[in-house]
Amino acid sequence: ASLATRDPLRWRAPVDCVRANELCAAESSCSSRYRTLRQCVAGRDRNTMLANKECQAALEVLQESPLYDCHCKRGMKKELLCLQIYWSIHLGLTGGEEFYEASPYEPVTSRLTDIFRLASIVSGMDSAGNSKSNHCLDAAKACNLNDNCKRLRSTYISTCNKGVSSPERCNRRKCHKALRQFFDRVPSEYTYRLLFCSCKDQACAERRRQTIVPDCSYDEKEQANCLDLRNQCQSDPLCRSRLADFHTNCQASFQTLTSCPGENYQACLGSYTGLIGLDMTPNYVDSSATSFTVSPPCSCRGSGNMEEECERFLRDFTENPCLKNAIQAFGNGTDISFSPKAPPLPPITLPPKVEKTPPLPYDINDSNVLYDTSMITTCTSIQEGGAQANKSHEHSLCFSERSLTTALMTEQKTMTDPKASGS
Amino acid sequence: LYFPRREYHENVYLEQPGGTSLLQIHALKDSEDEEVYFWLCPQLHIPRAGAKDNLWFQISEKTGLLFLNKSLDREDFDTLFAGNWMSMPKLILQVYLTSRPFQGRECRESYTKALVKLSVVNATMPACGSLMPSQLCFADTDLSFHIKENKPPGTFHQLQRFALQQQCQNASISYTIIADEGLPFHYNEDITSIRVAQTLDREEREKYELIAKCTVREGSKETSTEVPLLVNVFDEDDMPPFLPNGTSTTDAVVEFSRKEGTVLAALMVYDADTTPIFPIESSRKKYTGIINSSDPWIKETFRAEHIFHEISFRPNGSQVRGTRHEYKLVLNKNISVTESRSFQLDVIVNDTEYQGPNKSLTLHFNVSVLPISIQFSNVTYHFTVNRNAANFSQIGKLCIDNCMRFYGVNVTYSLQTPNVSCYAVTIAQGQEGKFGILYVNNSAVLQRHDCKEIQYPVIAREERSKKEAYTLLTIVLDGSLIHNDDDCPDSCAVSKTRSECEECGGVGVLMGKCQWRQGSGKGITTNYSTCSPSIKTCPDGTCDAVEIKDEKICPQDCTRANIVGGHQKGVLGTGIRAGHGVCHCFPDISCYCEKDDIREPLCDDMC
Amino acid sequence: AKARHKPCSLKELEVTVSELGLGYESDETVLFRYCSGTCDSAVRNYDLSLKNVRSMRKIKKEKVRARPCCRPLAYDDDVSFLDTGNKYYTVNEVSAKECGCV
Amino acid sequence: AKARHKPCSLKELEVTVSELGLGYESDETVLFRYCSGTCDSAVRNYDLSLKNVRSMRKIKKEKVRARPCCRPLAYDDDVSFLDTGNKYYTVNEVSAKECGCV
Repeated sequence: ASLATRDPLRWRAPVDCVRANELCAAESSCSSRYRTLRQCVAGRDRNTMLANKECQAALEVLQESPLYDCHCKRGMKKELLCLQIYWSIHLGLTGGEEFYEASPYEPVTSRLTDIFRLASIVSGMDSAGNSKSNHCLDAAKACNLNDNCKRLRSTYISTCNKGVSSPERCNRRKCHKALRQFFDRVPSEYTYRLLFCSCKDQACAERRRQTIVPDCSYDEKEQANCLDLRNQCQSDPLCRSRLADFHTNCQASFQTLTSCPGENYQACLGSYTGLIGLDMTPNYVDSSATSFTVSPPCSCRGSGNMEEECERFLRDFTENPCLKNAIQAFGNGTDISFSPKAPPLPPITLPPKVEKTPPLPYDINDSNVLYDTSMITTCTSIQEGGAQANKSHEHSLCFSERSLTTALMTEQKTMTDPKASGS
Repeated sequence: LYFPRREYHENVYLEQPGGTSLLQIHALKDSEDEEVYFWLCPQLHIPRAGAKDNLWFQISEKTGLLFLNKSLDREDFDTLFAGNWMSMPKLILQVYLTSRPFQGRECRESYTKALVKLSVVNATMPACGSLMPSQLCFADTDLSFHIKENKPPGTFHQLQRFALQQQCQNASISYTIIADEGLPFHYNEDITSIRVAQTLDREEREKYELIAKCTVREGSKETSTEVPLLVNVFDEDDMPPFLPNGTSTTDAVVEFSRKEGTVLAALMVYDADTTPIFPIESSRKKYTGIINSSDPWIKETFRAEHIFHEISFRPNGSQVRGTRHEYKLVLNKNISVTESRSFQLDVIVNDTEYQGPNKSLTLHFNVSVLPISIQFSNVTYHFTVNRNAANFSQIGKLCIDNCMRFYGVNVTYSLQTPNVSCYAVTIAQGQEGKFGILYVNNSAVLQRHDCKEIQYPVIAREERSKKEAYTLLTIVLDGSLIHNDDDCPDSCAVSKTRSECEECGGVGVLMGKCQWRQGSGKGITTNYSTCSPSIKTCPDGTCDAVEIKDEKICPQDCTRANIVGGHQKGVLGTGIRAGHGVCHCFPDISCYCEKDDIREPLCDDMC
Repeated sequence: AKARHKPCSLKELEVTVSELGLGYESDETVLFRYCSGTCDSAVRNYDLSLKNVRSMRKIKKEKVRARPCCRPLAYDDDVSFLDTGNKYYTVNEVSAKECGCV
Repeated sequence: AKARHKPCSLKELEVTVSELGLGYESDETVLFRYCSGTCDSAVRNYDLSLKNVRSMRKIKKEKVRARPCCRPLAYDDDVSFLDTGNKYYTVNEVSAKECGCV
């Protein structure tokens, strides 16, 4: 049957984009439309091009083809080709206006519970045995005792450590590649323990910060601007995909208990580690024992009039309750799963005070449903006998999920426009 | 004309009647006399589905009120979002601004535009009772706006939500704005609009934080909701460059460092405007720095380098971003030692985007290029060499005046024919052509009794100018010959103990015997114990011009072989910068650093 | 009865890097594999001959070995670790991977 | 000065078959090559570590060797001879062909 008539059985089953491209290439109408779309997207003024009839027609046909909702898998064969195909069609579908792009990777459905459980067993065992135990040191031990983990860890350390103390800097490209190989090829039960171990003292926190050999893979004499770095990342299909995946899986969502979409810590931790070894490599930026902050290697200095957009991007890392909860939950060995035997809920980190715009008010589908807000709703039941404004009310505060701790500043007062009120 | 926001958000429900107002969009003027016309791009955009013709939405050309001109029913929904698996379908409208009525233009990327993101709820408008009070109040939780400085006042937002509030007539909804005293904003309670009441100056204040409070009264119940309302002031290049403390002049002296790339001096220029790093290309061109000279030699020999950083100014308490521009005068090529001149070099700094007066200023560098003399301070140099000195033993250094301070000045040292046919010593060129290292290259000659005192004429020649300096080198041989055991290794570094070390000679020894350096310190330390031909030069962390000739001389500085035991390699990846206990080497094979405190016998069989 | 030794084989031990005694200070634990045991079953005519020739004083003041040694035939991959000064080190040929009598 | 041993290398000696001490009686002379010398320059981190781990008594009652041995890496071809009883014999792996530190 021609592509146009959608046969749900043959086409709707999502295939990866490499396979989808092959299927499309085998179909003359699909392959020609796909070529047209690529020309439409390549043009300088993409919007105008996408609005012209031929481009629209091409899009319509391609929506019937397997290319429409094809995805990719982390670590699949030809992952990069898959991602390139995804973005070639995706740019046509979104018009390229999105602050958050949809992840090209298939949604992570597997829960991490067993990894969390392993972390809890170990952290439980350790803390029972020795309250001063250093979980990050235990993680290094676990890795050193596993041949594969030890080998790949030693590979990236020796690659990243070369020439670090000498005038000619280390080779960051090789270091990043070795880091990517480590996180791609070593099971997450080892890599997560090294990266997300929980700490009670500064030495442990510094060891955790050193995990990715930041001298070579992260630190920079002159920090880049985050928008510049994002621009650079989005010009590389792999980095763009991993950033989109991070935004999809770690986007703070106020409709969930854990602040993570689908209550899935694993998906968030997975996409966080997916960024390591790319331009947007994140790392801990402090080694304080009690709290931690992670950030990409950039700041918002020099953003000019785009400072707001830059800070919004940076807060996705530095003040992201979903990411923070996911890391804490793994570190403490607890995970949310709604099966009856679920362990006690982890301490939820309330998102930051609301003076700053909430880090991620919208999830990827921008379903800006009102109550998913960062506002505070105080309901006061006025005493009988009519509403006396500003009289003492019997307050029955009903907080929505988030609370705004806005202390009304003394000299603040309500403001009205004298001209407007007809005076 | 510009929009105070990049994006607007609102919900749309099925079956909302045509004519329903959805959203009020505002525009702000760049100049008072501008006319404002709004128009919608004929296509709407559906994420993951592409562009579609817009049949449902219209905007009032004059007022900017976005409304439904045709109800969106179930069938429309299905055609728009066929097979779209998004949890909350969304469509994006592009609103454009022009100062002349709309003449059927295409939606071009370059026009001033704002996006309206409408979440299409796959249901009819909910009954009032089912709505939370907060839903009635705000469509958008991200109430942040930007207002350009130096622009006329104007209304930039309207708080009320049209569709829902039209539906819920029995709920009384009122808004107030809570803000500090004396802010340049006015709020019209009747139509819930907020105005910037005066021209803003970003260099005075660039952020304003207000709170929008909404109170919903339904019968006896009253609920209030507060959301932050943030205003960012956009910068315009309206400030000229200025000098921080008025200094536009500094001295720039060229003397010993005559190498291309040498930074001679730097001057700072400030600008109260911001200079965005991103995108880097356009921002770097914003400020120029041109050497103002017609002299080809000056233009060829010097260049002005410019880097900039964001800094903070603090006008009356609030923090405002500005820029510090640093202009460095840099040598663009190596300068001859003979060059000598003084002149004032001006660099014209220009803020290309600033339109007002004083958009450029001049920096003055008082440049003085001093000549360097190529001369030896001593007429003669005198060295005593022990007759037991081995080949490659370093006798001393020859250095013309100030040679260690030279950069970009290459001096070659050479020994001429000596007064007697005793050719025992030669010279190697030191690091970066600064000095010469005298060393023994024929130790057999040292043992000849006819060679007692050898004089060499020495020439030091500066490569570029060919200027030369002369001196006389006298080598006096002394000391009685001592014998070394045949069993002794060629390299001192092989020995692992003081006794082994001091009983043998080796390549590079000065007095016939190796020297033991007793280290100290725990763990891996730069002060490790080792056997050396001459502690003065080995190990010193540098694989120098003589040591590099043969790894047997000083593997501790030069080895590239495998190092066993606790160690740190040298800075350039050669030698042993730090070691554990005693370090010894088998040149070109391997080196070892180990603590030798395990007294236990090394039993071959059972322990 | 005299303790009988097992034939040459690979053994393993968990030790901290500091305990390796190479001079590095680190609490990281690594797997140290070593060769242990006898090589009685690997003696050759060469060994018997060398023992005899030596006992006849035909070889003097020379370091010779007239019995096979139980030694590593291959070494594990490099080991990397973070020391107490937060500096990374990589050390090669610390742990044996395969043993044999040579 | 204390005798410094030469690095491990191949040495050779002319001996009669009887002098090999394998029990054969024959006056035929054969070339006996053997390995002699020190292996100081072949010490590895393994050896230093094993020495330290052993000195910390983490290894007890085990036959371990914490220094490389100078041993044959390959053996010469077989040797054949006529003994005093006019009987031919062939003996293998008597003489070393190549030496190394292991």
